[in-house]
Amino acid sequence: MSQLRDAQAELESAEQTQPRRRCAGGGLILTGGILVGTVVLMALVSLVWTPQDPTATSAVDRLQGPSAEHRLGTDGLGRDIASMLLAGAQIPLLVGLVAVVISLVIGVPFGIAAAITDRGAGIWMMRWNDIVQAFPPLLLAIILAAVWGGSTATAMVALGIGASPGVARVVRSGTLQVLSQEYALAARAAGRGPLHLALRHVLPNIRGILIVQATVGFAIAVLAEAALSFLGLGTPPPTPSWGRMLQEGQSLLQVEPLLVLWPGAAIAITILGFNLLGDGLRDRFDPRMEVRR
Amino acid sequence: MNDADAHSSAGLLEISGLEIGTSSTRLVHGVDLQIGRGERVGLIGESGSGKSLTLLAAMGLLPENLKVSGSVRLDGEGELLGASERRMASVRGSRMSMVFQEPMTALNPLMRVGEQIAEIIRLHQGVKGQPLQTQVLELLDSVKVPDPARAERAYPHELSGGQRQRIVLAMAMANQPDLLLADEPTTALDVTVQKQVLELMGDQVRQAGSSLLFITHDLGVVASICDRVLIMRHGRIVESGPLQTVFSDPQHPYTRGLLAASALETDQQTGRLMTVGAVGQEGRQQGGPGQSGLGQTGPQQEQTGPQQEQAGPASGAAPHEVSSEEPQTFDQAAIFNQTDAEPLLAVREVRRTYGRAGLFGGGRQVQALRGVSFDVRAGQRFGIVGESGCGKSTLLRILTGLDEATSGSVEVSGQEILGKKERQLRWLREAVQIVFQDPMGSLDPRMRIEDVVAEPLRGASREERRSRVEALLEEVGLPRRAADRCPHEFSGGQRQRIAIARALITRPKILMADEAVSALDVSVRAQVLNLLDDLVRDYDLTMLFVSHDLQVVRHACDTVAVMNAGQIVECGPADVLFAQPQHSYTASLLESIPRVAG
Amino acid sequence: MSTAAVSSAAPRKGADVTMTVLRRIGVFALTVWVASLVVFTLLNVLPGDMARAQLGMNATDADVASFRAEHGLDRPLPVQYFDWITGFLTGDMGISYSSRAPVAPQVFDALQVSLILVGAGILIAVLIALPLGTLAAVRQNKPDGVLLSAVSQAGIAIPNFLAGLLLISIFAVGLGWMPSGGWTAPAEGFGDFLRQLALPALALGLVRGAILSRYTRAAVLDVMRDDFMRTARAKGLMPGAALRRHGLRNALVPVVTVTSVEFSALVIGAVVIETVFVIPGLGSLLMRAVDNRDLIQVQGIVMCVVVLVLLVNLLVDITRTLIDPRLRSAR
Amino acid sequence: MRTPHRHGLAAALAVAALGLTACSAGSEDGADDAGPAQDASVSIGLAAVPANLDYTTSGGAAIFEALLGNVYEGLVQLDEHGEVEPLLAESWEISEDGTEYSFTLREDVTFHDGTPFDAEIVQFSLERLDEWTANTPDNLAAIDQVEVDSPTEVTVVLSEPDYDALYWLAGPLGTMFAPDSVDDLASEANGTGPFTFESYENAVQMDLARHEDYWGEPAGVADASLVYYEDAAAAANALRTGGVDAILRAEAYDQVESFEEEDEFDVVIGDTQAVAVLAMSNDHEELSDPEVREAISLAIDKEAVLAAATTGHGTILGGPSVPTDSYYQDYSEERPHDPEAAEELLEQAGVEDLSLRFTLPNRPYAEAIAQVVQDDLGEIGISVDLETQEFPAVWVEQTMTNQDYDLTVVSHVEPRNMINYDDPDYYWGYDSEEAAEHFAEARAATDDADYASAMEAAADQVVQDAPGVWLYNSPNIVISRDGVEGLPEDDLGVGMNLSGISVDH
Repeated sequence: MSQLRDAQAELESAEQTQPRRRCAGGGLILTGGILVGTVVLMALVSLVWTPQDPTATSAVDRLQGPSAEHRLGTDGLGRDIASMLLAGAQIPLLVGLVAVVISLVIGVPFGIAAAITDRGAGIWMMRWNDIVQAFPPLLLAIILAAVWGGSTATAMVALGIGASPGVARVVRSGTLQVLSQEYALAARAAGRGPLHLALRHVLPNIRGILIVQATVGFAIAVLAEAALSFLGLGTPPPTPSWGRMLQEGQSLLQVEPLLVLWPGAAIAITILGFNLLGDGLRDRFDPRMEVRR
Repeated sequence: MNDADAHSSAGLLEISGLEIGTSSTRLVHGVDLQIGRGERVGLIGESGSGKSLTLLAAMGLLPENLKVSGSVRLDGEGELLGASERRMASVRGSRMSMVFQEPMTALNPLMRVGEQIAEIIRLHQGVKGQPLQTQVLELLDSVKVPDPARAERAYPHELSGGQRQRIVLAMAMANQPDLLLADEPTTALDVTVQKQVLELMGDQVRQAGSSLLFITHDLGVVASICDRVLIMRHGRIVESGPLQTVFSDPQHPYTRGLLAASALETDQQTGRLMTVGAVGQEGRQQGGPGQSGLGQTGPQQEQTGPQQEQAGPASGAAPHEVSSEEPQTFDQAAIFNQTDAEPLLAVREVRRTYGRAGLFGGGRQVQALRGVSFDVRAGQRFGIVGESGCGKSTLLRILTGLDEATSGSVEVSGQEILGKKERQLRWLREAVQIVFQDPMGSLDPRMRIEDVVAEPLRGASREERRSRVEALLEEVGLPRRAADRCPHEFSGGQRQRIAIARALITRPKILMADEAVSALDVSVRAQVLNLLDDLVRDYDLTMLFVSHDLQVVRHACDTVAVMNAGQIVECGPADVLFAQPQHSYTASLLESIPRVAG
Repeated sequence: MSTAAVSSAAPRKGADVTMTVLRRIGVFALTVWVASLVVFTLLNVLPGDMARAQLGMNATDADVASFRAEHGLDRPLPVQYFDWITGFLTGDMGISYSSRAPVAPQVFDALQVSLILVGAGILIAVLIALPLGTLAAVRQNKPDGVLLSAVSQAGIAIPNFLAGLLLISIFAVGLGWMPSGGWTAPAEGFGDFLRQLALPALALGLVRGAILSRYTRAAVLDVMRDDFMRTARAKGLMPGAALRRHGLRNALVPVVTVTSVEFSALVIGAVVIETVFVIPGLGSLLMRAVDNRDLIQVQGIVMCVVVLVLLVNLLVDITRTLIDPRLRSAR
Repeated sequence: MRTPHRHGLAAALAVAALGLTACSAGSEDGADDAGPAQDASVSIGLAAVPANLDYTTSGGAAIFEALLGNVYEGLVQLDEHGEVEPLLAESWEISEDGTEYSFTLREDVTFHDGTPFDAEIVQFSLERLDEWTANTPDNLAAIDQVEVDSPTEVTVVLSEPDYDALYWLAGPLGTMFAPDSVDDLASEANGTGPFTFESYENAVQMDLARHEDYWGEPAGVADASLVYYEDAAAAANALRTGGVDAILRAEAYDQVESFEEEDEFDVVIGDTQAVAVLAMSNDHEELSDPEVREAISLAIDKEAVLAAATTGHGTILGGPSVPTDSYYQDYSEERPHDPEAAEELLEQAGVEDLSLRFTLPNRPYAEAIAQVVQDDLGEIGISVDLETQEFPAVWVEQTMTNQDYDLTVVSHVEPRNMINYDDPDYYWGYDSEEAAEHFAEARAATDDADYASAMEAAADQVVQDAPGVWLYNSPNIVISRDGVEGLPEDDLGVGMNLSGISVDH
């Protein structure tokens, strides 16, 4: 494991002198960051200001093309599309954020615990993890929607729980990596317990993996939220959300394709942004570890 | 100059003005190198010296992001640098072959070994079918792989490291190349295996009349196989000449230091190891992972180690009898190094079995320790040597409470430590500390040095912590301000000093060292050994030193136990044991050590 | 680093493979059993009165009671679980609350449809991903490689239902080349079957293909950095030949692994695609069962999906064992 | 098998009209040139999905819409104007006191499985009504017993007069079942109608085939497939791409215009019995105040609601009856959109910070209505929380049965649903003695005029009390490709009769 290959060492020492690794993935991070930043900005701005009230319906104004009053036109209920697009950023981001936090809160301790007790309970923990992983997040969301009815909250919880086995898996392998390092042994030899290991050694060293995982998880959650809303199991009306806009717009696709294209583009840009960001961060934190969920 | 020159006149490979660099940094500075037909040349350098890049450039296998200029000419092929991929492909494997360092990864894990060998023959000779099969089996036989027919059908993971390296050698020699390039081919192998592989390689090259370019950091290895050497440092060749000349009369100070360090020569006056630390201060910027800066030239370190003028014999312990057992089978393991007085460490019948029954059967059991018993008295420097897999690391982990024994007893200062809960072992954590092998892995890259060193410390105030850390850093030869830095800012040797500082912060009674200098370049190795030597004395430590390297153990310890297959086979005072090995295994180990002065 | 002495592994492959496979199957059975407990628990905490929801507002208390008795809802949960799971194993998933017909035949019919759809989706995804991913890796610093990378990145970002809507809008409604949806069983008309399968399979396969091609690219890049690839080049193989002979098979191992994750993504993607294309698969059945609060049907479908996912994991595990000899003698 | 007949266009139209009324007269004449193909099949896109085939115990209009008049038949049926006319009964007489209905049955009728249709069947079917749990069997609660007078004569005895009885007998409640078939009503359909039931793939497609031995005019197509599209846009796409020949009850309102513009499609906008009504819970403290209900009525812009829900197709209502009802009166001007007045009313009622829970079925029209209503009520300071519920399962249970709601909206497609204002237990929670008296009068009526005026009086009372806000009567939109004729244009709240459809090649 620790056998250094000479050429590798020579190369790495060369890379060390020029801070190449620091800026690895820089372009991706920048592009992704700009896209994500735009979406976040949209959501933040919409909290305090939108051109029109995004939920205000107006029968006479329905299905209008772009005008001074409605920059992007209106939808089937006469609502301002531009305002809905802005405000529609809130739900995906909220769902993404909460789902990612839930998946981390469950997955990280679980993964670390499974790694630390690798031989005994850990094996059973990972078996359990496999079982949970057999419930794809979206399926879990559909089940929960069947139980409690579709809502933003059930979507967030289901997507969070559904993503947690993936997190646990990654965290476990990262933790095993850390635990196999001699500094972890040294800490144990110094009489430090599992909690100290987890907090002082494991967490800081898997930080990179976690950030990447969270970023990718965000993209997946945004996608899943859109799908759920599209199926009518996500955010209920009147809260604007891109997935809902897509669902409401699809019946008008032949009449007014922009009703579908705008929210579709918004979703695509968000996912693209998070994915680029994730790829860039992955390059930066660990050039060897490629996409492996 | 003698017949070495006669060889080079019939030039086979000629490298001149070779420069390799990334877009911003030059790694190899104008290397010139000639190899004659049938000549065996060693290219020696420490990690980061550019020797592997030189080799890859000759093969045309440099990573794409590197720029290369100069000239590489192979007799009969002309200029190879910049030659088309097609032309290079026809040269590779037929006229020039290569053996890599890491036998574990050099073979395609998904392809049967026979097919991998057959491929290179088919590729260049166009042989097919039964003749090919026969040729493969012959090759396997010629590299002395046991049971060639079975090996041919095996996958790489089913073979040991030594066997794999033989396979790689068989592949490289399959087409009787004019030139064999070997990149640290034995570094990953145990000494006994290394010796066999080296001999095999020598035989093969001689039989085929091939030339050899052998890259290594290990001067002893070179001595056994090459007739001419080049010393490379920081991308330049600093010295070259016939082996005898260079080794017996080195001109360049770096070469001198390197030779002294690798032989673990001691200074006649101080009894301390010779180091190359004082030599060649022109060093480059200090490096990070992968580079152990020679001469401790990091910005935060101008002086090398605490050069106290403490003289004295290397071993401070009282002499004792040898108690070696000749027969291979032990009904009950004898207690080695037994003492009448209360030992500081008493190990009895320790066994460790790995493996578990799988969920649905199929577990495999491995006996790592098969009943080990010995004593260590206070103040002793007890060395344990053995090859990889002999159980020495497992033993050390059990002694430090990092692993659990399957059965047996370990008493430290008369207190049993096996089967105890972590809470009951607090005292042990302070009394016993350990230094690991890997200077990269033993320090948490995300922690500041202060936190690293103070990790074993409990209940100290911030000020106290800080002052103890700083004091210790100074003692291991690092500046106080190092406490605020992070591990990646230090070279390998410096990191090992930090690891030692961490081990000493609780003022332990026993210091365990697990291959503590094995990953270091020879030049740094000597310094760290000197440091350990000083500290053991200053702190009145009892030391358990585990290593595969007999030379190092011999120097660092007064009493040595030899382990093989989970048992101690021989134990005794270092001088006696090395001079008159009783056990055949010990003897074979000693024989296998490559020696500089051959 | 020194490791514990391992007795040199004797190559007794046949027995190893069989043992490994048997052990995996054992674990699979255990996993399925636990999963069934999870499914049952999840779906039996449903609030509300199933009977009343099914019978409508004109139902009397007696009607409700008889409905509950008829469907066994008045028995203790463990008994209900036992009945359900033993039934499930014999292919009996109970009687649907809403259609009053046995659940199993409906689920199996729908399952066939979904499997065909998912299979076609995977096929398209793999056909796209393997060549393009490999190309993107080999040419990673060349313009075309970068372009491929960018295209796949964009492909990932498009939700499959959006892709579906756009495909309908362009190829069905716009150009009239394909039907906008529906399903014909292959036995009833292979031409119609293919025409109706084309768009939904594309919608599924394109997006998954984009994702899979990223994994393929990563795997190939990884392999190209491996030592044995350098060995292959040192043998005198041209880069392309080295990749073909040594690289791709090795790259396949992680790709196959990822395919198992991708499979569950595809199954769930099919749920959405089936609603878009009005395909009577598991997804449509599930959505309707959820709408109808047809608990017993939801339960059967979810269990089927979960078993399917676990089964694919098992198959992928076994496949990996076959591809990679190292896994055969793994502890 | 008869030889294919060819009809002129006029003849085709005539057949179509006849088919609609499904009267018994034969029209085997006029065999010439190109025309409807006898062996043609038609596929029709529909939105509402039958859960199974048993409409005696499963709710939802989709089941009987597909089966009644096609597979099943009753003693009487409704003609295109909603008037009762003979079907399996050739004629009937009603006793003076309105409690005895004597039917004379057709003689030559058999079920598809061969069971002969006779008076015993009538007795069996009508006395089985107490086993129904769906489709408002209480509407015929007045039936006391059925007396078999002879194989072709039967008397239905009511416990009290009910002028609506014949009307209900023309609907699903009057269906004639063969006794041997009632055990698998959910999966099989055995009736006396012009089509035999072939198969139903749940929520996907129902196949009907012409019953060649039908007692009356045989169906115009050999096969009819009902293809179900829960999504309106998918149905429209299917029609555009040739997946179906026509869509009935089309909800793709937004696409009507574009279909109208295309020559290859015919669009017909017919009537329905549906009333979209916003119900206000009487249990709610503020909502029980008539002034608050009045204010809410005034606050809602029905034009906007109609535009949002059906893009303006349909009739705006102000009361519980629809234009096709004989007792229809136009109340749409009763409470015109007037937010200011609404606000004043609220102030008068002393209501501030009113916050209401609006449960709605997860149907596009309901979601559209709810959002407009939410918006409108917001204007007058009433905050509304929307809660979408799966329809029918959850909505029926939570809102309708448990009556757990403040506001809700649903389009009642069942005909004459106004009579539910006579049921204080109905989820509307309307309980008015005055109205009840009028409803009783209507039931006791013996002629149309009496009936209509009593119902009008009831409607007046209901409208005055404003237990809900009547929004609109939705249209029945029929879009077909050119060449498909004879589609039922109006939705009378009974089955959609497909036997008159003919397809041009």
